[in-house]
Amino acid sequence: MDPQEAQKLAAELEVEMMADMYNRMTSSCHKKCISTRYDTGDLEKGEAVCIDRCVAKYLDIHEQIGKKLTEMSQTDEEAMSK
Amino acid sequence: MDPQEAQKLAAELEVEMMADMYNRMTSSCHKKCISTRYDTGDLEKGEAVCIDRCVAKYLDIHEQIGKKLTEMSQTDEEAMSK
Amino acid sequence: MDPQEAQKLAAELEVEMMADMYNRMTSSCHKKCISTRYDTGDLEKGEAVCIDRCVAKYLDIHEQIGKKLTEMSQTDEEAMSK
Amino acid sequence: MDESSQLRKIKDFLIIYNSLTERCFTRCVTNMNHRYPTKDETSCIHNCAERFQKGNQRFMKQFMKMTPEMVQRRNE
Amino acid sequence: MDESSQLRKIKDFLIIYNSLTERCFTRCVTNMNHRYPTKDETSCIHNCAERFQKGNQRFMKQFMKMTPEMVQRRNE
Amino acid sequence: MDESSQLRKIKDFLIIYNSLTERCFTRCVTNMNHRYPTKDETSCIHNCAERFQKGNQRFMKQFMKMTPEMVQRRNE
Repeated sequence: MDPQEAQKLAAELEVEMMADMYNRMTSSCHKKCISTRYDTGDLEKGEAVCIDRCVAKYLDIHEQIGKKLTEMSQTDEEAMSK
Repeated sequence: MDPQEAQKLAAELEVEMMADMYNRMTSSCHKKCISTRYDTGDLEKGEAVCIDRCVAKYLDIHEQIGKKLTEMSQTDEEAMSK
Repeated sequence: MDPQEAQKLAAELEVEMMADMYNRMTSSCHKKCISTRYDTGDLEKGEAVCIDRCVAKYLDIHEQIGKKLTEMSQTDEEAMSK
Repeated sequence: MDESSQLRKIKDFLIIYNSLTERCFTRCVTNMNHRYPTKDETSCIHNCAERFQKGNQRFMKQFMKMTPEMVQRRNE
Repeated sequence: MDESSQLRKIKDFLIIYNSLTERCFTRCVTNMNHRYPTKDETSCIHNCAERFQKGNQRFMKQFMKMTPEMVQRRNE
Repeated sequence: MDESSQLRKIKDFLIIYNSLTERCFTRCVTNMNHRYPTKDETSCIHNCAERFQKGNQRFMKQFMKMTPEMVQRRNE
Protein backbone atom coordinates (compact mmCIF):
# COMPACT_ATOMS: atom_id res chain seq x y z
CA MET A 1 0.00 0.00 0.00
CA ASP A 2 1.48 3.39 -0.90
CA PRO A 3 1.39 6.17 1.75
CA GLN A 4 -1.21 8.18 -0.18
CA GLU A 5 -3.64 5.26 -0.26
CA ALA A 6 -3.02 4.56 3.44
CA GLN A 7 -3.83 8.19 4.26
CA LYS A 8 -7.03 8.03 2.21
CA LEU A 9 -8.12 4.84 4.00
CA ALA A 10 -7.32 6.38 7.39
CA ALA A 11 -9.48 9.40 6.55
CA GLU A 12 -12.34 7.13 5.43
CA LEU A 13 -12.01 5.16 8.64
CA GLU A 14 -12.31 8.35 10.70
CA VAL A 15 -15.52 9.35 8.88
CA GLU A 16 -16.94 5.84 9.25
CA MET A 17 -16.19 5.72 12.99
CA MET A 18 -17.63 9.20 13.53
CA ALA A 19 -20.81 8.02 11.76
CA ASP A 20 -20.85 4.89 13.95
CA MET A 21 -20.53 6.99 17.11
CA TYR A 22 -23.30 9.29 15.89
CA ASN A 23 -25.62 6.36 15.17
CA ARG A 24 -25.03 4.81 18.58
CA MET A 25 -25.62 8.19 20.23
CA THR A 26 -28.93 8.83 18.47
CA SER A 27 -30.09 5.29 19.21
CA SER A 28 -29.19 5.64 22.90
CA CYS A 29 -30.69 9.13 23.25
CA HIS A 30 -33.82 8.15 21.35
CA LYS A 31 -34.49 5.49 23.96
CA LYS A 32 -33.86 7.92 26.82
CA CYS A 33 -35.76 10.90 25.41
CA ILE A 34 -38.54 10.04 23.00
CA SER A 35 -41.86 8.69 24.21
CA THR A 36 -43.16 5.55 22.56
CA ARG A 37 -46.76 6.74 22.49
CA TYR A 38 -47.28 7.75 18.90
CA ASP A 39 -50.52 9.72 19.17
CA THR A 40 -48.99 12.75 17.49
CA GLY A 41 -46.13 13.37 15.06
CA ASP A 42 -44.70 16.33 16.96
CA LEU A 43 -41.81 16.37 19.40
CA GLU A 44 -42.83 17.73 22.78
CA LYS A 45 -40.86 20.56 24.37
CA GLY A 46 -39.44 18.25 27.06
CA GLU A 47 -38.30 15.77 24.43
CA ALA A 48 -36.40 18.44 22.52
CA VAL A 49 -34.64 19.66 25.69
CA CYS A 50 -33.82 16.07 26.57
CA ILE A 51 -32.24 15.49 23.13
CA ASP A 52 -30.05 18.59 23.45
CA ARG A 53 -28.79 17.59 26.90
CA CYS A 54 -28.37 13.97 25.90
CA VAL A 55 -26.17 14.82 22.88
CA ALA A 56 -24.03 17.19 24.96
CA LYS A 57 -23.64 14.66 27.77
CA TYR A 58 -22.91 11.80 25.38
CA LEU A 59 -20.08 13.76 23.75
CA ASP A 60 -18.64 14.72 27.18
CA ILE A 61 -18.64 11.12 28.27
CA HIS A 62 -17.19 9.93 24.96
CA GLU A 63 -14.29 12.28 25.61
CA GLN A 64 -13.83 11.14 29.22
CA ILE A 65 -13.80 7.50 28.15
CA GLY A 66 -11.23 8.27 25.45
CA LYS A 67 -8.92 9.75 28.10
CA LYS A 68 -9.53 6.81 30.43
CA LEU A 69 -8.67 4.27 27.70
CA THR A 70 -5.46 6.12 26.82
CA GLU A 71 -4.52 6.24 30.52
CA MET A 72 -5.21 2.52 30.95
CA SER A 73 -3.19 1.49 27.91
CA GLN A 74 -0.24 3.55 29.17
CA THR A 75 -0.38 1.82 32.57
CA ASP A 76 -0.43 -1.53 30.75
CA GLU A 77 2.62 -0.64 28.68
CA GLU A 78 4.53 0.54 31.75
CA ALA A 79 3.65 -2.69 33.54
CA MET A 80 4.87 -4.73 30.57
CA SER A 81 8.15 -2.82 30.17
CA LYS A 82 9.13 -3.40 33.80
CA MET B 1 -14.20 8.77 -9.81
CA ASP B 2 -15.27 7.95 -13.35
CA PRO B 3 -19.01 7.55 -14.07
CA GLN B 4 -18.71 3.79 -14.62
CA GLU B 5 -17.13 3.26 -11.20
CA ALA B 6 -19.76 5.49 -9.58
CA GLN B 7 -22.52 3.43 -11.18
CA LYS B 8 -20.93 0.19 -9.97
CA LEU B 9 -20.67 1.58 -6.41
CA ALA B 10 -24.30 2.76 -6.53
CA ALA B 11 -25.43 -0.72 -7.60
CA GLU B 12 -23.39 -2.32 -4.79
CA LEU B 13 -24.92 0.13 -2.32
CA GLU B 14 -28.43 -0.83 -3.44
CA VAL B 15 -27.70 -4.54 -2.92
CA GLU B 16 -26.12 -3.83 0.48
CA MET B 17 -29.09 -1.75 1.66
CA MET B 18 -31.58 -4.34 0.40
CA ALA B 19 -29.65 -6.96 2.42
CA ASP B 20 -29.70 -4.65 5.46
CA MET B 21 -33.47 -4.18 5.14
CA TYR B 22 -33.95 -7.94 4.78
CA ASN B 23 -31.85 -8.64 7.88
CA ARG B 24 -33.75 -6.10 9.98
CA MET B 25 -37.05 -7.56 8.74
CA THR B 26 -36.16 -11.15 9.60
CA SER B 27 -34.86 -10.08 13.01
CA SER B 28 -38.03 -8.12 13.76
CA CYS B 29 -40.40 -10.82 12.46
CA HIS B 30 -38.47 -13.57 14.24
CA LYS B 31 -39.18 -11.81 17.51
CA LYS B 32 -42.86 -11.35 16.68
CA CYS B 33 -43.50 -14.83 15.24
CA ILE B 34 -41.21 -17.53 16.53
CA SER B 35 -41.67 -19.04 19.96
CA THR B 36 -38.61 -19.19 22.20
CA ARG B 37 -39.45 -22.62 23.58
CA TYR B 38 -37.10 -24.92 21.73
CA ASP B 39 -38.63 -28.30 22.50
CA THR B 40 -38.84 -29.19 18.81
CA GLY B 41 -37.01 -28.19 15.64
CA ASP B 42 -40.15 -27.73 13.57
CA LEU B 43 -42.00 -24.53 12.77
CA GLU B 44 -45.61 -24.67 13.88
CA LYS B 45 -48.39 -23.86 11.41
CA GLY B 46 -49.22 -20.59 13.21
CA GLU B 47 -45.59 -19.51 13.11
CA ALA B 48 -45.40 -20.04 9.34
CA VAL B 49 -48.58 -18.02 8.76
CA CYS B 50 -47.23 -15.31 11.04
CA ILE B 51 -43.97 -15.13 9.05
CA ASP B 52 -45.84 -14.76 5.74
CA ARG B 53 -48.03 -11.94 7.07
CA CYS B 54 -45.14 -10.26 8.86
CA VAL B 55 -43.00 -10.12 5.69
CA ALA B 56 -45.91 -8.75 3.63
CA LYS B 57 -46.78 -6.15 6.26
CA TYR B 58 -43.15 -5.14 6.76
CA LEU B 59 -42.72 -4.48 3.04
CA ASP B 60 -45.98 -2.47 2.93
CA ILE B 61 -44.86 -0.33 5.82
CA HIS B 62 -41.36 0.11 4.36
CA GLU B 63 -43.03 1.51 1.26
CA GLN B 64 -45.33 3.82 3.25
CA ILE B 65 -42.41 5.17 5.25
CA GLY B 66 -40.45 5.77 2.04
CA LYS B 67 -43.31 7.92 0.73
CA LYS B 68 -43.61 9.76 4.04
CA LEU B 69 -39.88 10.58 4.12
CA THR B 70 -39.98 11.87 0.53
CA GLU B 71 -43.00 14.00 1.41
CA MET B 72 -41.33 15.39 4.53
CA SER B 73 -38.09 16.27 2.73
CA GLN B 74 -40.08 18.12 0.04
CA THR B 75 -41.90 20.16 2.70
CA ASP B 76 -38.50 21.01 4.25
CA GLU B 77 -37.08 22.14 0.92
CA GLU B 78 -40.11 24.31 0.21
CA ALA B 79 -39.82 25.87 3.66
CA MET B 80 -36.13 26.60 3.07
CA SER B 81 -36.61 28.09 -0.39
CA LYS B 82 -39.17 30.62 0.88
CA MET C 1 -11.94 -10.31 -11.06
CA ASP C 2 -8.62 -12.12 -11.31
CA PRO C 3 -8.03 -15.18 -9.06
CA GLN C 4 -5.44 -13.36 -6.94
CA GLU C 5 -7.85 -10.54 -6.09
CA ALA C 6 -10.61 -13.08 -5.34
CA GLN C 7 -8.29 -14.89 -2.94
CA LYS C 8 -7.38 -11.62 -1.20
CA LEU C 9 -11.08 -10.71 -0.80
CA ALA C 10 -11.86 -14.19 0.54
CA ALA C 11 -9.09 -13.84 3.15
CA GLU C 12 -10.39 -10.40 4.16
CA LEU C 13 -13.90 -11.82 4.45
CA GLU C 14 -12.66 -14.56 6.78
CA VAL C 15 -10.96 -12.03 9.06
CA GLU C 16 -14.05 -9.80 9.03
CA MET C 17 -16.39 -12.69 9.91
CA MET C 18 -14.07 -13.90 12.67
CA ALA C 19 -14.11 -10.36 14.11
CA ASP C 20 -17.93 -10.32 13.84
CA MET C 21 -18.18 -13.64 15.68
CA TYR C 22 -15.80 -12.37 18.37
CA ASN C 23 -17.82 -9.17 18.85
CA ARG C 24 -21.10 -11.08 19.16
CA MET C 25 -19.47 -13.47 21.63
CA THR C 26 -18.10 -10.72 23.88
CA SER C 27 -21.42 -8.88 23.78
CA SER C 28 -23.36 -12.04 24.69
CA CYS C 29 -20.92 -13.10 27.43
CA HIS C 30 -20.71 -9.60 28.85
CA LYS C 31 -24.45 -9.72 29.44
CA LYS C 32 -24.25 -13.16 31.04
CA CYS C 33 -21.17 -12.57 33.19
CA ILE C 34 -20.56 -8.98 34.16
CA SER C 35 -22.57 -7.29 36.87
CA THR C 36 -24.12 -3.93 36.05
CA ARG C 37 -23.40 -2.44 39.45
CA TYR C 38 -20.42 -0.20 38.80
CA ASP C 39 -19.27 0.50 42.33
CA THR C 40 -15.75 -0.67 41.56
CA GLY C 41 -13.58 -0.92 38.45
CA ASP C 42 -12.31 -4.43 39.20
CA LEU C 43 -13.58 -7.72 37.83
CA GLU C 44 -14.65 -10.08 40.58
CA LYS C 45 -13.27 -13.61 40.71
CA GLY C 46 -16.63 -15.12 39.73
CA GLU C 47 -16.91 -12.81 36.76
CA ALA C 48 -13.50 -13.86 35.45
CA VAL C 49 -14.36 -17.57 35.77
CA CYS C 50 -17.68 -16.91 34.06
CA ILE C 51 -15.92 -15.19 31.12
CA ASP C 52 -13.53 -18.13 30.65
CA ARG C 53 -16.35 -20.68 30.63
CA CYS C 54 -18.57 -18.51 28.46
CA VAL C 55 -15.91 -18.11 25.75
CA ALA C 56 -15.17 -21.85 25.75
CA LYS C 57 -18.86 -22.76 25.60
CA TYR C 58 -19.60 -20.19 22.91
CA LEU C 59 -16.87 -21.61 20.66
CA ASP C 60 -18.12 -25.19 21.25
CA ILE C 61 -21.63 -24.20 20.31
CA HIS C 62 -20.45 -22.22 17.29
CA GLU C 63 -18.78 -25.41 16.08
CA GLN C 64 -21.87 -27.55 16.73
CA ILE C 65 -24.09 -25.12 14.86
CA GLY C 66 -21.66 -25.11 11.93
CA LYS C 67 -21.96 -28.89 11.68
CA LYS C 68 -25.75 -28.73 11.99
CA LEU C 69 -26.03 -26.15 9.20
CA THR C 70 -23.82 -28.24 6.91
CA GLU C 71 -25.92 -31.32 7.68
CA MET C 72 -29.17 -29.45 7.00
CA SER C 73 -27.98 -28.03 3.68
CA GLN C 74 -26.93 -31.52 2.55
CA THR C 75 -30.37 -32.91 3.40
CA ASP C 76 -31.91 -30.06 1.39
CA GLU C 77 -29.73 -30.77 -1.63
CA GLU C 78 -30.52 -34.49 -1.51
CA ALA C 79 -34.23 -33.67 -1.31
CA MET C 80 -33.94 -31.36 -4.30
CA SER C 81 -31.95 -33.81 -6.43
CA LYS C 82 -34.56 -36.56 -6.00
CA MET D 1 -20.65 17.84 -4.71
CA ASP D 2 -18.53 15.02 -6.12
CA GLU D 3 -19.84 11.50 -6.72
CA SER D 4 -18.20 9.94 -3.67
CA SER D 5 -19.85 12.31 -1.17
CA GLN D 6 -23.14 11.99 -3.04
CA LEU D 7 -22.99 8.21 -2.53
CA ARG D 8 -22.22 8.79 1.17
CA LYS D 9 -25.32 10.99 1.39
CA ILE D 10 -27.50 8.36 -0.29
CA LYS D 11 -26.10 5.72 2.05
CA ASP D 12 -26.84 7.85 5.14
CA PHE D 13 -30.41 8.37 3.90
CA LEU D 14 -30.92 4.65 3.28
CA ILE D 15 -29.59 3.71 6.74
CA ILE D 16 -32.04 6.14 8.36
CA TYR D 17 -34.83 4.81 6.13
CA ASN D 18 -34.10 1.18 7.04
CA SER D 19 -33.75 1.83 10.76
CA LEU D 20 -36.90 3.94 10.82
CA THR D 21 -38.91 1.12 9.25
CA GLU D 22 -37.47 -1.34 11.75
CA ARG D 23 -38.19 0.79 14.81
CA CYS D 24 -41.65 1.95 13.83
CA PHE D 25 -42.70 -1.53 12.66
CA THR D 26 -41.48 -3.07 15.93
CA ARG D 27 -43.38 -0.51 18.02
CA CYS D 28 -46.57 -0.05 16.01
CA VAL D 29 -47.38 -3.53 14.74
CA THR D 30 -48.34 -5.65 17.69
CA ASN D 31 -50.18 -8.60 16.22
CA MET D 32 -50.30 -10.60 13.03
CA ASN D 33 -54.02 -11.29 12.95
CA HIS D 34 -54.30 -9.29 9.73
CA ARG D 35 -52.35 -9.32 6.49
CA TYR D 36 -52.77 -5.57 5.88
CA PRO D 37 -51.86 -2.78 8.32
CA THR D 38 -54.93 -1.70 10.32
CA LYS D 39 -56.05 1.93 10.57
CA ASP D 40 -54.51 2.28 14.04
CA GLU D 41 -51.24 0.76 12.90
CA THR D 42 -51.06 3.07 9.88
CA SER D 43 -51.68 6.15 12.00
CA CYS D 44 -49.06 4.99 14.53
CA ILE D 45 -46.54 4.41 11.71
CA HIS D 46 -47.03 7.92 10.34
CA ASN D 47 -46.65 9.62 13.71
CA CYS D 48 -43.67 7.44 14.55
CA ALA D 49 -41.89 8.27 11.27
CA GLU D 50 -42.58 11.98 11.69
CA ARG D 51 -41.31 12.02 15.26
CA PHE D 52 -38.19 10.07 14.48
CA GLN D 53 -37.41 12.33 11.56
CA LYS D 54 -37.94 15.46 13.68
CA GLY D 55 -35.83 13.85 16.38
CA ASN D 56 -33.09 13.14 13.85
CA GLN D 57 -33.07 16.75 12.70
CA ARG D 58 -32.77 17.92 16.30
CA PHE D 59 -29.91 15.44 16.92
CA MET D 60 -28.05 16.65 13.84
CA LYS D 61 -28.51 20.32 14.77
CA GLN D 62 -27.27 19.83 18.33
CA PHE D 63 -24.40 17.61 17.18
CA MET D 64 -23.27 20.27 14.69
CA LYS D 65 -23.39 22.86 17.49
CA MET D 66 -21.32 20.73 19.88
CA THR D 67 -18.60 19.26 17.64
CA PRO D 68 -16.57 22.44 16.97
CA GLU D 69 -15.98 22.85 20.74
CA MET D 70 -15.07 19.20 21.02
CA VAL D 71 -12.57 19.32 18.15
CA GLN D 72 -11.08 22.52 19.56
CA ARG D 73 -10.61 21.01 23.04
CA ARG D 74 -8.98 17.93 21.50
CA ASN D 75 -6.46 20.03 19.58
CA GLU D 76 -5.48 22.20 22.56
CA MET E 1 -21.64 -17.76 -11.10
CA ASP E 2 -18.72 -15.30 -11.08
CA GLU E 3 -16.33 -14.89 -8.17
CA SER E 4 -17.87 -11.70 -6.84
CA SER E 5 -21.37 -13.17 -6.39
CA GLN E 6 -19.84 -16.35 -4.96
CA LEU E 7 -18.12 -14.22 -2.29
CA ARG E 8 -21.46 -12.47 -1.60
CA LYS E 9 -23.09 -15.89 -1.11
CA ILE E 10 -20.35 -17.01 1.30
CA LYS E 11 -20.70 -13.74 3.21
CA ASP E 12 -24.50 -14.15 3.49
CA PHE E 13 -24.00 -17.70 4.81
CA LEU E 14 -21.43 -16.56 7.37
CA ILE E 15 -23.67 -13.74 8.63
CA ILE E 16 -26.52 -16.21 9.15
CA TYR E 17 -24.13 -18.62 10.84
CA ASN E 18 -22.79 -15.96 13.22
CA SER E 19 -26.19 -14.56 14.10
CA LEU E 20 -27.64 -18.03 14.62
CA THR E 21 -24.89 -18.86 17.10
CA GLU E 22 -25.47 -15.59 18.93
CA ARG E 23 -29.23 -15.99 19.20
CA CYS E 24 -29.30 -19.67 20.12
CA PHE E 25 -26.46 -19.28 22.63
CA THR E 26 -28.21 -16.33 24.27
CA ARG E 27 -31.48 -18.24 24.57
CA CYS E 28 -30.29 -21.75 25.37
CA VAL E 29 -27.34 -21.22 27.70
CA THR E 30 -28.66 -19.82 30.92
CA ASN E 31 -25.90 -20.42 33.44
CA MET E 32 -22.14 -20.80 33.57
CA ASN E 33 -21.94 -23.44 36.27
CA HIS E 34 -20.44 -25.87 33.77
CA ARG E 35 -17.61 -25.59 31.26
CA TYR E 36 -19.24 -27.93 28.72
CA PRO E 37 -22.76 -27.59 27.27
CA THR E 38 -25.21 -29.75 29.25
CA LYS E 39 -27.53 -32.28 27.58
CA ASP E 40 -30.49 -29.87 27.85
CA GLU E 41 -28.48 -27.01 26.40
CA THR E 42 -27.28 -29.14 23.48
CA SER E 43 -30.79 -30.28 22.65
CA CYS E 44 -32.08 -26.69 22.86
CA ILE E 45 -29.25 -25.51 20.56
CA HIS E 46 -30.12 -28.12 17.92
CA ASN E 47 -33.83 -27.32 17.94
CA CYS E 48 -33.11 -23.60 17.93
CA ALA E 49 -30.76 -23.87 14.93
CA GLU E 50 -33.24 -26.02 13.01
CA ARG E 51 -36.11 -23.66 13.68
CA PHE E 52 -34.17 -20.56 12.78
CA GLN E 53 -32.98 -22.18 9.57
CA LYS E 54 -36.52 -23.26 8.64
CA GLY E 55 -37.73 -19.79 9.56
CA ASN E 56 -35.05 -18.28 7.32
CA GLN E 57 -36.15 -20.43 4.39
CA ARG E 58 -39.75 -19.35 4.90
CA PHE E 59 -38.68 -15.68 5.09
CA MET E 60 -36.70 -15.99 1.87
CA LYS E 61 -39.56 -17.75 0.05
CA GLN E 62 -42.14 -15.15 1.09
CA PHE E 63 -39.75 -12.27 0.36
CA MET E 64 -39.13 -13.63 -3.14
CA LYS E 65 -42.88 -13.87 -3.67
CA MET E 66 -43.52 -10.29 -2.51
CA THR E 67 -40.67 -8.31 -4.11
CA PRO E 68 -41.75 -8.49 -7.77
CA GLU E 69 -45.06 -6.75 -6.85
CA MET E 70 -43.17 -4.17 -4.81
CA VAL E 71 -40.70 -3.38 -7.60
CA GLN E 72 -43.54 -3.19 -10.11
CA ARG E 73 -45.51 -0.74 -7.94
CA ARG E 74 -42.42 1.41 -7.49
CA ASN E 75 -41.84 1.65 -11.25
CA GLU E 76 -45.42 2.58 -12.07
CA MET F 1 3.63 -4.16 10.95
CA ASP F 2 2.44 -3.01 7.52
CA GLU F 3 -0.03 -0.18 7.01
CA SER F 4 -3.03 -2.39 6.34
CA SER F 5 -2.80 -4.28 9.64
CA GLN F 6 -2.10 -1.02 11.46
CA LEU F 7 -5.39 0.35 10.08
CA ARG F 8 -7.15 -2.85 11.21
CA LYS F 9 -5.75 -2.30 14.70
CA ILE F 10 -6.93 1.32 14.80
CA LYS F 11 -10.36 0.22 13.57
CA ASP F 12 -10.60 -2.47 16.30
CA PHE F 13 -9.67 0.12 18.93
CA LEU F 14 -12.27 2.61 17.66
CA ILE F 15 -15.02 -0.03 17.63
CA ILE F 16 -14.25 -0.90 21.26
CA TYR F 17 -14.13 2.80 22.13
CA ASN F 18 -17.51 3.51 20.50
CA SER F 19 -19.24 0.49 21.98
CA LEU F 20 -17.82 1.22 25.42
CA THR F 21 -19.21 4.75 25.34
CA GLU F 22 -22.60 3.43 24.23
CA ARG F 23 -22.84 0.75 26.91
CA CYS F 24 -21.53 2.82 29.81
CA PHE F 25 -23.64 5.85 28.84
CA THR F 26 -26.76 3.69 28.60
CA ARG F 27 -26.15 2.14 32.02
CA CYS F 28 -24.77 5.07 33.99
CA VAL F 29 -26.79 8.05 32.78
CA THR F 30 -30.33 7.58 33.95
CA ASN F 31 -31.88 11.02 33.72
CA MET F 32 -31.51 14.22 31.73
CA ASN F 33 -32.26 16.68 34.51
CA HIS F 34 -28.73 18.04 34.19
CA ARG F 35 -26.64 19.16 31.25
CA TYR F 36 -23.33 18.02 32.78
CA PRO F 37 -22.57 14.54 34.13
CA THR F 38 -23.15 14.40 37.90
CA LYS F 39 -20.51 13.14 40.36
CA ASP F 40 -22.27 9.76 40.64
CA GLU F 41 -22.54 9.41 36.87
CA THR F 42 -18.86 10.25 36.38
CA SER F 43 -17.77 7.71 38.96
CA CYS F 44 -20.05 5.07 37.40
CA ILE F 45 -18.62 5.83 33.94
CA HIS F 46 -15.03 5.37 35.13
CA ASN F 47 -15.74 2.06 36.87
CA CYS F 48 -17.78 0.86 33.92
CA ALA F 49 -15.00 1.67 31.43
CA GLU F 50 -12.37 0.02 33.60
CA ARG F 51 -14.45 -3.14 34.04
CA PHE F 52 -15.30 -3.42 30.37
CA GLN F 53 -11.68 -2.97 29.40
CA LYS F 54 -10.53 -5.59 31.93
CA GLY F 55 -13.31 -7.84 30.67
CA ASN F 56 -12.15 -7.32 27.10
CA GLN F 57 -8.59 -8.29 28.02
CA ARG F 58 -9.85 -11.45 29.68
CA PHE F 59 -12.00 -12.28 26.63
CA MET F 60 -9.05 -11.83 24.29
CA LYS F 61 -6.75 -13.95 26.48
CA GLN F 62 -9.23 -16.82 26.72
CA PHE F 63 -10.09 -16.59 23.02
CA MET F 64 -6.40 -16.81 22.10
CA LYS F 65 -6.08 -19.86 24.35
CA MET F 66 -9.08 -21.63 22.80
CA THR F 67 -8.69 -20.94 19.07
CA PRO F 68 -5.64 -23.14 18.35
CA GLU F 69 -7.60 -26.22 19.57
CA MET F 70 -10.60 -25.16 17.51
CA VAL F 71 -8.58 -24.68 14.31
CA GLN F 72 -6.82 -28.01 14.91
CA ARG F 73 -10.12 -29.87 15.38
CA ARG F 74 -11.48 -28.29 12.20
CA ASN F 75 -8.49 -29.42 10.16
CA GLU F 76 -8.57 -32.98 11.42
